[in-house]
Amino acid sequence: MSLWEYANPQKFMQTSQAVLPAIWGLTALSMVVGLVWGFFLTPEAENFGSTVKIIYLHVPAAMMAINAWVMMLVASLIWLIRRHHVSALAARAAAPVGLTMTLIALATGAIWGQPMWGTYWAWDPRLTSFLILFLFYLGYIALWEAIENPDAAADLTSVLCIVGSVFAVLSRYAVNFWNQGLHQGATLSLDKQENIANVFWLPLLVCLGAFILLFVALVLERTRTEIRVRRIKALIARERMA
Amino acid sequence: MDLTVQDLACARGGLPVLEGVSFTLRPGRALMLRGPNGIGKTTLLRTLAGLQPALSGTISAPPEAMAYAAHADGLKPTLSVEENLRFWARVFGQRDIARALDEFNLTELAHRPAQNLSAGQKRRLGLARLLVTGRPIWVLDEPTVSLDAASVALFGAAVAQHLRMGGSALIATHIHLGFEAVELDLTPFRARPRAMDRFDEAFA
Amino acid sequence: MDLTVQDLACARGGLPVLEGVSFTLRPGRALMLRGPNGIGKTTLLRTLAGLQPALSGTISAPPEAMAYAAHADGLKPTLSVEENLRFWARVFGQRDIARALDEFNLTELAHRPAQNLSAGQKRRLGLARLLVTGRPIWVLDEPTVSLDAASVALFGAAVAQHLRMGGSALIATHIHLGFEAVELDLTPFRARPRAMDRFDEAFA
Amino acid sequence: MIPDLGKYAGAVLSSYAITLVLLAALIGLSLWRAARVRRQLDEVEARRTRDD
Amino acid sequence: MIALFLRDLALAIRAGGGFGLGLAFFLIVVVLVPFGVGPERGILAAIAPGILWVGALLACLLSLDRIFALDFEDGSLDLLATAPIPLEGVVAMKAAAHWVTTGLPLTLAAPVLGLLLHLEPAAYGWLVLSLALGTPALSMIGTFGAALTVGLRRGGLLLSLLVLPLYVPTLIFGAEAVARGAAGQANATPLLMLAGITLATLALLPFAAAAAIRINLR
Amino acid sequence: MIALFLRDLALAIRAGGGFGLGLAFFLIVVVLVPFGVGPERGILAAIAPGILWVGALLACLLSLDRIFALDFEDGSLDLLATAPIPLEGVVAMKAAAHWVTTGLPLTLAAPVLGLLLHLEPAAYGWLVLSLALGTPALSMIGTFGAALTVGLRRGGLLLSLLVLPLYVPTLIFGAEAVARGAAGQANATPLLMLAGITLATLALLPFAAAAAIRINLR
Ligand code: HEM
Ligand SMILES: Nc1ncnc2c1ncn2[C@@H]1O[C@H](COP(=O)(O)OP(=O)(O)OP(=O)(O)O)[C@@H](O)[C@H]1O
Ligand SMILES: Nc1ncnc2c1ncn2[C@@H]1O[C@H](COP(=O)(O)OP(=O)(O)OP(=O)(O)O)[C@@H](O)[C@H]1O
Ligand SMILES: [Mg+2]
Ligand SMILES: [Mg+2]
Repeated sequence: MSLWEYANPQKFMQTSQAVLPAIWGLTALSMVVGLVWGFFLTPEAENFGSTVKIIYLHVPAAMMAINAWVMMLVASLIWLIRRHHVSALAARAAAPVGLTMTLIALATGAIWGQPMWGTYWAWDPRLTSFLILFLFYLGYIALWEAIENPDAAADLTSVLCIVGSVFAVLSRYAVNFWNQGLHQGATLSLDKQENIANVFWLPLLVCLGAFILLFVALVLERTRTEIRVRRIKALIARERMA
Repeated sequence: MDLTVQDLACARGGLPVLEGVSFTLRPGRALMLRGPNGIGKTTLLRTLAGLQPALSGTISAPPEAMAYAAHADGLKPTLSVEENLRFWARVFGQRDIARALDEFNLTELAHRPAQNLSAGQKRRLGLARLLVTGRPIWVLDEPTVSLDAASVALFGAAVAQHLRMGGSALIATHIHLGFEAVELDLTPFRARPRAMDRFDEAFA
Repeated sequence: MDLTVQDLACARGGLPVLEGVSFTLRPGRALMLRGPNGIGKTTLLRTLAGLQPALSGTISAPPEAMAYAAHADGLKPTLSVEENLRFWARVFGQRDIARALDEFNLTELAHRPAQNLSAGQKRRLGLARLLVTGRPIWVLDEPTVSLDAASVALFGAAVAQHLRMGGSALIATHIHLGFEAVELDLTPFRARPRAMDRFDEAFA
Repeated sequence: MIPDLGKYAGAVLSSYAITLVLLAALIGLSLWRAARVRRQLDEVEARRTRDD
Repeated sequence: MIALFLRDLALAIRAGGGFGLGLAFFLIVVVLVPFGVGPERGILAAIAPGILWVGALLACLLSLDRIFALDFEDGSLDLLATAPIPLEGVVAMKAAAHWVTTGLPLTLAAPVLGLLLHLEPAAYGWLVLSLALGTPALSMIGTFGAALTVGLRRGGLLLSLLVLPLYVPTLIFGAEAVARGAAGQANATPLLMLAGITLATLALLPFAAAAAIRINLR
Repeated sequence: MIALFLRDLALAIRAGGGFGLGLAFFLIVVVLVPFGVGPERGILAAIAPGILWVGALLACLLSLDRIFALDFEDGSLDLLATAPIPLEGVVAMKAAAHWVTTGLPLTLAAPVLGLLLHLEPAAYGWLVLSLALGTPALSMIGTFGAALTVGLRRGGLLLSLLVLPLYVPTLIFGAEAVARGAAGQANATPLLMLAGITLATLALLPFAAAAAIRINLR
């Protein structure tokens, strides 16, 4: 059995139905654990004060915002190359989730910026590229909404996603070049450097997991909805033809 | 060049419209497509012309052998009749537009901007374009809309001439064009709804 | 309401096209305008409908008595058939669109966006609009373009019904519509170039 | 119960509030639309089996 | 006439989010300026009122050419001109629909974008007020310009050219009201002027626009 | 293909001055900014490179939606897609025609407008150079966006939304090159990046755009 079988709508509906409750449950559990731990049970950091608690929202949201786009890129490529409808619909389903994550990262970052940098907004490279990402999400969603023929919409949004990704990377470089910025460097890498203490690191990991699970749950749920919408359309058309 | 269509199915807006269409069109022949409004004539012609992919079935001639003329004429309102025609001639690698102007009685109007033509005059110009494509198979969607009797006769003569020179023509129309041709009624080929059991077929 | 046109002259793009046109159209009658492409049928109808001023002559009925239907149908592609029709009904202060949908066999298509209609279906919708104007004089420019035989018959029935109810219709067309009507050939009224002796008349 | 957040209370609390509201809206909209579409599909399927 | 207004709204919403898009353009203009000008806070704060107003104006402008163009192309305008509602009313409704789909969302979104340009805190209220007073004039003037150019191919750019000079007074008073507000100075005069321009255009331009359409349809 | 290029030029010139209008819009944007921002010389000089680039970009943008829209509406695009020239060639020619009627005149006129904004004398050369290098990329990216939205009603605003984020790198490098030139700093890197972007878009985007058109015509 190959992995591609899950790209079959029926198989996808069955499998997702089976796993979704578990994923939702895990999401709720890890979200509660991570946020309660982070909000109630961690100390203040000396240079951040209590604002360090924002990290448990800000960083997972920011990471998922980027990862969602990467997932859409992969799904678009799969659609263009192998023509699996579920893949295209999953990309469509992920976009609003990614948009919301971007908004959360922007909002929490802006709120955090006021006490830390004395301003809600600065034209810092990381912030700026997030704003551009936000625009890409908007354009992508608007294009999906504007085109009526579903296959044409899938094709065109896929092309946009690919071209947009190239330009997003390019903008990131351009923005970096343009302004050195205020934002934190990467403190959170896989080999867990010393500059972030365990007390913050562990709940952050849990929150990260929670956001990932939430993303998966939402995308599965929304993809199921998109598949149903397509089936409704097909059935109605069939009624009309009969 | 023969045009053989076998078991063709085509879709519009993602929905199958026609299926099982088969016919052969030989050089020197014309075929009239008939059928009520909305049966799928335009869809079929666009599929043949290569503007949209067929759902299934085969088309023996490549789109490069066909000259397609649609409801819209592709005229630029600010260019003159002659400039419009010359542009299409150059796109299709031809030089001579005098014959086309002459056959459709447009010589007098040659320097008039296309926006100042009446509906029928525009249509004549759209048809004159066919003569400068140099392609053997004409694929025409309701070509005589807005034409008066004299212009329909001009069009009939142009088609007859094209057939004599070994070309062929596929014409969708609702009215009688004044010349004899084989007719093909599309009504029997209306796509039937498929059995849709499970989600697999949601995307039919 | 009578429509009496006397000695009408009209222009297109600043040039006189027709002159000396006179006719009377009584309630319950239809009049077919005939004439080769470019003679000025569209121009004449637009003048009657009040969209452009006449050069000279009189028109007895005001534009408010006329429902004009042109080559273009005024449909919004994203609105459904029903929404399109309801909009025009409300603009003309009417409520009931069921009859119009029914007479032009559009009930099944009522919820389809207009952009997903075929050429002939669009045209039927454009004609259904006439029924919701509630105006006595119909002024129609090639109404049956793209229609199949069945739809032409529907149109004929709608016109007959309108005439029975005391309305009248002025129709420019090149083809036979399947019902009897007085015909008026516009060829004799083609505007003659004027003698231009002095600069005064350069601006006629 | 709520830990002492000091002078940054406003910032921290509003971040949590905004995030939770946005997430709730996203989840709520997704589930609501899922339910609505499922209902529509059931209707259409029912009509179909009735007709067959 | 209300039918017309509702239809225009429905069209704007259906056609891929009429609301969202005007707004998105505003957002983008405001975002682009720092990319061009550079990220320095002081400079951005100084030019913020002007840029916000120019951005709102351009966002308005960009959606103008569609006010009549689509109706002209598909023949609706001919039919509306022969319908039993006065053409002046048609024009006014078109302008109103344009404002609701463009001016209104711009006004509401402007404060958020002010943040991006480091607008002075004191100026936010004035920004919203001045936009609320001024954008109806932008829609009405734009509708007049659209009426003048209806039926011209590539009318889009010509339209901008015609309309922009007409926008200048609105822009000056609007930006001035915000800038003075930001600096804590009295700004009643520019606000009054703004309100005056809006009232005058709403009272007079529908007639001019209707006349222009009649001429263009001939 | 050359016939197509010449036809597009002819159309742009006939239809009420394609050349003139792009330029006029640029002029007006540049003129509006001082009205909005106020007349202080120092501020204007500081923002001049950025505003000139943003203005050029918006002028480009505004004429994009007509690249394919008219050809789609009157059926020419169907006919071109069935003609014996590759669609990639059609797209490239369209972009070239757009650049000749928009980017080129903008580049030539920019120094004059620089004067209005008190641009530093040292920057004029860099302004022209950077625009000459960057505007072809703007035309090509815009053509891609126009191909994506061809056939969509009210594609205009959607088009802006799609295209503007794609314009960001070009804008940043372009404005940065001028700003550094004005300040007497080294600006080889941004200029090289600009050239690189232009070459890459010219090499790759015609294929993406042609694919998008084929999909849209289906
Ligand atoms: C609107 C403003 C902001 C945006 C858009 C933003 C965006 C981001 C992004 C994209 C990341 C990277 C996530 C990843 O690792 O992939 C991040 C991480 C982070 N941000 Fe922000 N940020 C903003 C404001 C702030 C502020 C004001 C602070 C605190 C002073 C802050 C502190 C952090 C920290 C500590 C991390 C984790 C760094 C790491 O471990 O990589 N951010 N933010
Ligand atoms: N997007 C769509 N979704 C569903 N159905 C559609 C869509 N677009 C078109 N159709 C339908 O497809 C059918 C085929 O249309 P087509 O234009 O090919 O008909 P036609 O035979 O050319 O008719 P006509 O003689 O009126 O021109 C029509 O019934 C039309 O309503
Ligand atoms: N701007 C213009 N300048 C000069 N002549 C024009 C202009 N516009 C139209 N004409 C001419 O005016 C005449 C009348 O056109 P009109 O559209 O009224 O003809 P028609 O009878 O409706 O023809 P058809 O049957 O082809 O629709 C035509 O010969 C046309 O070429
Ligand atoms: Mg058809
Ligand atoms: Mg006519």
